[in-house]
Amino acid sequence: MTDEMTKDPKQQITTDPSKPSERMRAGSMTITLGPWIIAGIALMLMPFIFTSNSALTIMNQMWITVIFALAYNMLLGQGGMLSFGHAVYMGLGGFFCMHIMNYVEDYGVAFPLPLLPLFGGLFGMGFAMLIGSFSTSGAGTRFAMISLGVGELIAACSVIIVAFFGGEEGISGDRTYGLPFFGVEFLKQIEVYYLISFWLMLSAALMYLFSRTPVGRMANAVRDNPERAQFLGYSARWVRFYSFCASGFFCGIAGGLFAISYEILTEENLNAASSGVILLVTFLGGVGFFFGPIIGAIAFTLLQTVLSLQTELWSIYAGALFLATVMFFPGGLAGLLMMHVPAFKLGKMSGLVVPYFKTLIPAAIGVLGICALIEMTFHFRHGATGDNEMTLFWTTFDSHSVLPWIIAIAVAAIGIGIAKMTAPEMKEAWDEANTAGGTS
Amino acid sequence: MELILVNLIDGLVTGLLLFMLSAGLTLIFSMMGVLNFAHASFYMLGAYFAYSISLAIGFWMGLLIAPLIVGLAGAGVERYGLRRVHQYGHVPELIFTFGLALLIEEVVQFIWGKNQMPYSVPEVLNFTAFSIAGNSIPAYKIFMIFISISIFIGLLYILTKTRVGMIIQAALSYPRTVEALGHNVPLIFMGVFGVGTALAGVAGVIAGPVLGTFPGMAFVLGSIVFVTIVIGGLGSLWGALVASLLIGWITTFAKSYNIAMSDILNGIGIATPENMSDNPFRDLWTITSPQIADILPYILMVLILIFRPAGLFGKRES
Amino acid sequence: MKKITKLGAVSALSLIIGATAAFAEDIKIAFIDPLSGPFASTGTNGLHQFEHAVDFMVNDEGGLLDGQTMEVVGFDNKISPKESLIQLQVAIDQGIRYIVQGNSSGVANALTEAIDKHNRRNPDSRVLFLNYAAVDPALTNDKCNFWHFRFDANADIKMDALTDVIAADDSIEKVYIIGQDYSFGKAVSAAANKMLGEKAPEMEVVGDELHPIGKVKDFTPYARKVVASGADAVITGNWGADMLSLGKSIIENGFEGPIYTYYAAGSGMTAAFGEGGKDRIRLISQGSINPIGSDRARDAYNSFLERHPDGNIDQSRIYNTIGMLAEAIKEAGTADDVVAVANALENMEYDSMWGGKLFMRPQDHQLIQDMHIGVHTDEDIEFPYDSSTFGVKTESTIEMASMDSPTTCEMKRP
Amino acid sequence: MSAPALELKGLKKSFGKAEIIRGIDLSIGKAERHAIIGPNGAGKSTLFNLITARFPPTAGTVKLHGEDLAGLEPYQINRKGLSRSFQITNIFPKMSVFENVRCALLWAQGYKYSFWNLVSRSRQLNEGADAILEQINLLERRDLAAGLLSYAEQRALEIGITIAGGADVIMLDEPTAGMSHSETDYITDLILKVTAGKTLIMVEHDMGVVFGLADRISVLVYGEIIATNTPELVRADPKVQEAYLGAALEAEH
Repeated sequence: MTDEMTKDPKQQITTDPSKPSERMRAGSMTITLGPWIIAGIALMLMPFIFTSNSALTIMNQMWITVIFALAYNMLLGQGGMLSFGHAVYMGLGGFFCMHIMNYVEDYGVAFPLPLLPLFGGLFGMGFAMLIGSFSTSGAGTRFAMISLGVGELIAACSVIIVAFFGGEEGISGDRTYGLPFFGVEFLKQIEVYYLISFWLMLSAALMYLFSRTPVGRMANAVRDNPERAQFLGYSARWVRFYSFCASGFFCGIAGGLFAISYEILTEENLNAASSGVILLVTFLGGVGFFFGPIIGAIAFTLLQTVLSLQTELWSIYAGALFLATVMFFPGGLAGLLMMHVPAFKLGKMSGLVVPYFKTLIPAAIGVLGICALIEMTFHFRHGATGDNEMTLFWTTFDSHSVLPWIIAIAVAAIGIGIAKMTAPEMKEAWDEANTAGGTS
Repeated sequence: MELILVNLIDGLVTGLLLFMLSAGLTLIFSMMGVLNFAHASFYMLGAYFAYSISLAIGFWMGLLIAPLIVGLAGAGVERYGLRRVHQYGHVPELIFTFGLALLIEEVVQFIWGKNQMPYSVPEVLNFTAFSIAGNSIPAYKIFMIFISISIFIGLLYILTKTRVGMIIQAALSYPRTVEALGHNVPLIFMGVFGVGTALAGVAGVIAGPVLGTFPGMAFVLGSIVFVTIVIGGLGSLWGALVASLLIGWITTFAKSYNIAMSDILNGIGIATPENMSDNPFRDLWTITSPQIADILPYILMVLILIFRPAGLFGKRES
Repeated sequence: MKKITKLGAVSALSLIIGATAAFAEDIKIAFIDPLSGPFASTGTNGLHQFEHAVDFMVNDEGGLLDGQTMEVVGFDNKISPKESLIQLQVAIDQGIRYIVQGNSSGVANALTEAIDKHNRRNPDSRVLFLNYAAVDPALTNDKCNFWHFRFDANADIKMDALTDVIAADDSIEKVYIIGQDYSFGKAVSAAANKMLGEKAPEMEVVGDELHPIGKVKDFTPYARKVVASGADAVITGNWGADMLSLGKSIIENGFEGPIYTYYAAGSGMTAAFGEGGKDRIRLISQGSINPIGSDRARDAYNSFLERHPDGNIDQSRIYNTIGMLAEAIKEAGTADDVVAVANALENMEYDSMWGGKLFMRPQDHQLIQDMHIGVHTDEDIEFPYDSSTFGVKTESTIEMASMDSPTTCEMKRP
Repeated sequence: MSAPALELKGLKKSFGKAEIIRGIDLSIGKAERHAIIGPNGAGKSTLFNLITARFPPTAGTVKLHGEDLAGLEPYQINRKGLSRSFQITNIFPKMSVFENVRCALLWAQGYKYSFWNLVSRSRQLNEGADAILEQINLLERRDLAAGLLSYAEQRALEIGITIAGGADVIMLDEPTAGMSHSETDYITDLILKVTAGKTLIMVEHDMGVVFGLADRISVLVYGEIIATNTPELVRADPKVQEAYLGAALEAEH
C-alpha cells in the first residue's frame, strides 16, 4: 500500500500556512487568530445555551473526541500514517491518570486535578516512543499492521493484566479528592466542562502550531514523498517518529480528560472498535484540513449519542453516511465546506443559494422519506404483535395500514425526483460560481 | 500421542477455513491494494444466505447457490462502489470497506434479526466419522477439509494453467504492464473481487453450522484474516496457505496444552516470587497458553513485520 | 465553518432535551442496555420483557398511586460503560428516577459507582439502580451501595445451588470448569472450586480454565481437553455466542455427560442446541417456566406471546423487578422520593407469580429467592423457547437459596 | 592538494546475476561540471543511485571530499553536502511550491527536528525560499500546489529543491528529459545559473546540453567507463564514436 492520502488532483493544498512571508512579517496574526478567538468564545458560551447536565456530558464527550481526533490526524492527515490501534495511546494515558487519581485519594497527596491530563500525555508519549521505535521505520501497510497487532495485544492484556487495567470492570476513581483548584472541587459537570474546554483550546493550539514547525512541515513532506525527504537531509523514520510521539502525547491528554470526565476507564478505551471509530471520525470530518477532525468528532458524537436515542437503527444510518461520504466527498465534511472557498472568493456564493434550496431540500426530504420506509419496515417486521402504532417525526400512526406507506413512498419518490430534476441546474450554478469573470 | 493427531486434524480444519478467506483477500489486496475490511462480512453473508436457502431447498443447494450470490454481491460492490472510490486512493478505499462492514452487519440484523440462527449440519453428514482415543471426529469436519482442499487445487490450477490465471499473476506483479497489453484491468479487478468474496462465501456456508451463524460472526473473524496474509506475504497464495495452517495449528495447540508462564519462567531460572498477591507482575505469572492463544497470531505478525517485512513467502515489501 | 457545525450541534442537542419535557406524569424507568451491536439480541429481548411486565403488572391493573402509569424508556448503551454513563445522564435529565440494567457486570459496575457519586453530589435528583441481571458478587459485597438493588441471584448463590445438585449426584466424580477470561468467569471458577471442595471433597476437578471472551472462533481444542480429561460433568458460566459454540463443540466432539450452565437458553440458543442438547444442557434460573409457577404466570406468558410470537420470557426476574418496585412505590406513597422507595424495598417480602417467596435482604440489597435447575428438553414443555419444540424443564429446586450467605457489604444509608 | 569533490573506486553493482556496474573509477574535482553519457541501459541512473546510497554497492567505495560514504543513509550523505535530483520528477505534489523549497532549506539552516520554532516566523527561511523561487522563475506560482505545475515547471522546481540546501556537489539525473527545445534552453540556462561555483554531475541524453555545459564528459557503456575527457577529446575518441557517440551525434543532426 502506498502512503499517499488521496489522488484527487483537485484536493486543496492541505495544511498550508504559507501566507506570503511579507504579510507574516508585518505581524498581522489577526487573520489566523480570528477563528481561535471565535472558537474560544463559543466554548465559553455553550453552557449558557445548554444548561442541562446531559448536554454538558455530551459536550465533554465531544471535546475529548475532538482532541483525540486531532491527535489522530497528526498521523493520518499530516503524516500519512494509518494507525489501526490508536485507542491504545489514549487509553493508556487515561489508565495512568486514573491510577494517579486513586493514589491521590488513598494517600491524600496534594495534587491539583487540572494538571492531571499533562501526566496522561507524558505517559501516552512514553508508550508511543516505545512502539514508535520500531513501527515508524515504514509507513503504509507495515506501520498499519504493526499498529493493529500492538492494539490487539494491549486490548487483550487489559483483561489479563488485572493489576494495571482492572480486568473487564476497568478501574475507577473519584476526581474530587484532589487539591481544590482556586476553590473549585470539580463536583459539578460545569466545572469539568470548563476544565476540558481549557485543555481543548490548549491542545488544539499546540497541535496547530506543531504543524507549523520544521518537523511538522517535514511530516507533510514525508507523507507526500518519503524518499525525496531523505535527500533533503531528513530521515523519514525520525520525522515519523516525532509525529508519532507528539500524537501519542495529545492522545494521552485526551485519555486524562476522559478519566476526569467519566471517572472510570475500561477495556473499551483500548479495543479495536474504539480505534476504528476514531479513524471513521477523522475521515468523516476530513483528513485534509486541520479543522476537519473537529467537525468529524462533533458530527459523530451527535450521531452516536443523540441519534441512538431516537432510533435503534442508528448504526445503519451511520454506516450509510460513511459510505456516502467516502464515495462522493472524499475530502470529508471539511472538504465539502472548503469546496466553496473559490466561489466565496469570487463573490458568487449568492448565486448558489437558490439552486441549493431547490435541490438539497427536496433531496433531504426524499432521504427522510427513505428513512421513514426503513423505520416502518423495521417496525413491521420486528415490532410486537398488536402494537401497530409507531411514532415517527412526531406523528403517530398505524404501521400495518397502507396509507402511511403510500405517503412515505410518495415523499421519498417526489423528494428524490425533484432533486434529480433540479440537479443539473445546481451543477450549472456550481460551475458558474467557480468560473472567474462574467456576471452571475 | 493420539491427542497430537486429533489436534493436527482440528488445526487443519481451522487453518483451511482461514485459508479460504485469506486466499481471496490476498488476491484482492495484492492486485488492487485494497485492505478489504468487509471480507469477513461476505463470509457472514455466505452463512446467512445458505441458511435461508437451506430452509427452502436444502443444504446442498445452499452450498451451491449462496457463494454465487455472495460473489455477485461482491462484484457489484466493486463495480458500483470501490471503483468509484479507487480514484481517491487507498485510505478512502479502506474506509469504504470499513463502512461497508458496518452496514452489512446492520443489514443482516435488520433482515434476519439479532439472534443466533439454527443453521445446522445436514443430516447426511451428522455422524461421527471415526474416533481417536475417545475423541470423535465428526464427518462434517472431513467434509470441510475436502471442500477446502478442492478449492485450493482448483485455484492453483486456474492461476497456473489457464490464460486468465496468467493474466492475474502478471497483474499481481505488474498491473500497469498488463493494462498496456490491452487487458481490461477493471474487468479483471471486478472478477477477482467477485471470486474472492465468493470464496469467503463458501467459507461462510460450510463454517456457519459449526462456528455459529450470528451477527457478530464477521467481527470474531475480523482482522485475523489480514494477519494471515501479512504473515504469509502479500500476493502469495502459498504464503496464505502456509500462514493459515500455521495459525490454525498454533492456536489449536496453544489451547490444547496448558503451558503456564510460571513454568516457562521457572524453566529459564527465574524463581516464582513468594508474595504473589503483592507482586505487580502477578498477572504475568499466572498467564497460561489458552488465555493468549488467540493473540499469538498478532504477536507473530508484529515479529515478522519487524524482522522480515515481506512476510514468509512475499517477494515485495508491504 | 466551525460556527455552522456548532449550530447543527445546537439544534440536535435541543432536540433530545426538548423532546422529552412532556409527559412527566408517568413513572418512567430507564432501560440502559445494548440495543445495537453484537449484544443487541439479549438487550432487545430484555426490553420487550420489561415493556410487557410494566403493562401486564401495572398499567393493565389501573396504574399506581393515583392512576399513574409506568413506562419503560430504552437507552442504547452499546454495551459500553462510557455510553452507559452518557445515557444515564440523559435519563436523569429527563426526570427519570429508576434505572434498570443487566447486561455486563462491567457496565453495572460503572453505573453503580456513577449513581453513587451522582446521588452524593446531586441530592435533588437521586436515582435508584435496579440491577436485573449483572451477577458479579462484588456489586452486593465490596462495591455495594444504598442505591443498588439486585433482583438476580449473584454468581455465588447460583453456584451454591448448582453445586448442591452436583454434589448430590453420585454419577459425577470428575468435573471440568471452563469459562470466559474476565471477572465473571473467574468468579464462577473460584466459587465452583471452593464450594465443591466443601460439599463433595471426594469429587475431583479435572480441569479449570479460562478462554478469551468473544474471541474464540473454534472451541474444538477446548472440547478435546474436556473429553480427554475424562470428566463426568462440565460447569461453565459462558454466555452468548461463546456458550452456544462451546456447548455444541463439546457435544459434537464426544463428551457424554451433563453441562451445567448459567445462560444456555433463549436468544436463539435453545433452538440452535435443538436435539443435540437434549437432556445434556442444564441451567440454573429463578422462576419455573415448565411447569409454570402459577395461573397468573401462565396468563402473563400467553399475553407476552400474543405480543411477541417469536419471543421468550427467559428472564422471569424482570417481572419480579417490576412487581417489587410497584409494591415499594405503593408502600412509600410516592414515586419521586427514591429514598422512601428504597427503604420500602429493603426487607420487602414478595410472592412471585413464578412461584416461591422473594426477600430483599437489607444488609446488601441482594434478592433471596428460590433457585431452579432445569434441563433442556422437548418433553413436558408447555412454553418452549425460540419457536422451537425445546424448552427448559425444572428438575430440582433449592428454596430461598443462600439465605444466610455472608456479605462484606457495609451499607451507608443517607 | 585537497581531495577531489567526488571519488569512485572499483564501484560494482549486481542485481542477482546481472552485473550492471562493472567497476568504475572516477574522480571529479571541485567546481567541475561533469556529464555522464551513454546508451540506454548503460547503468547511468544506477550509478547515481549507488553514489547517493539509494542502493548499496556490491563492491567499491564512494568518497565525498575524501570521506568514505560506506554505510551512510541517503539523508546523512545529503547532510555532508551532496544533493541530487531524479529522472522521474520527485517533488511533494500536495504541498505548495513555496513549501517545497522551504522544506529543502530546513536542514541546511540548522532547524533539524525542531518543534519549538515556527517556520513562518523565520525571516531567513522565508526570504531564502523566495530567493530560490526567483532564481528558478516560479515566484508567481509560489502558492500553487506543486502537483498542478506544468511538466517543465516541475522539473525546474525539482532543480530548485536540489540546490536549495546549498550543497556543493549537485547531481542532476536527466534534467531535460521529455522537454521541448525552448524548455530545454530554459533549463540549461537555469542549471548554469544555479550551479555557478559548485560541483555538478549530470546524466544527460541531449548532446546539445552536454557539450554546452560540461567541463569533462564520462562515457558509460555496459557498466564501464570507456572514456573520460574534455568534450572535444571525447567527441574525437574513436572508441566512443564506435560505441555510442556516432549514433547519438547522427541522431542529433
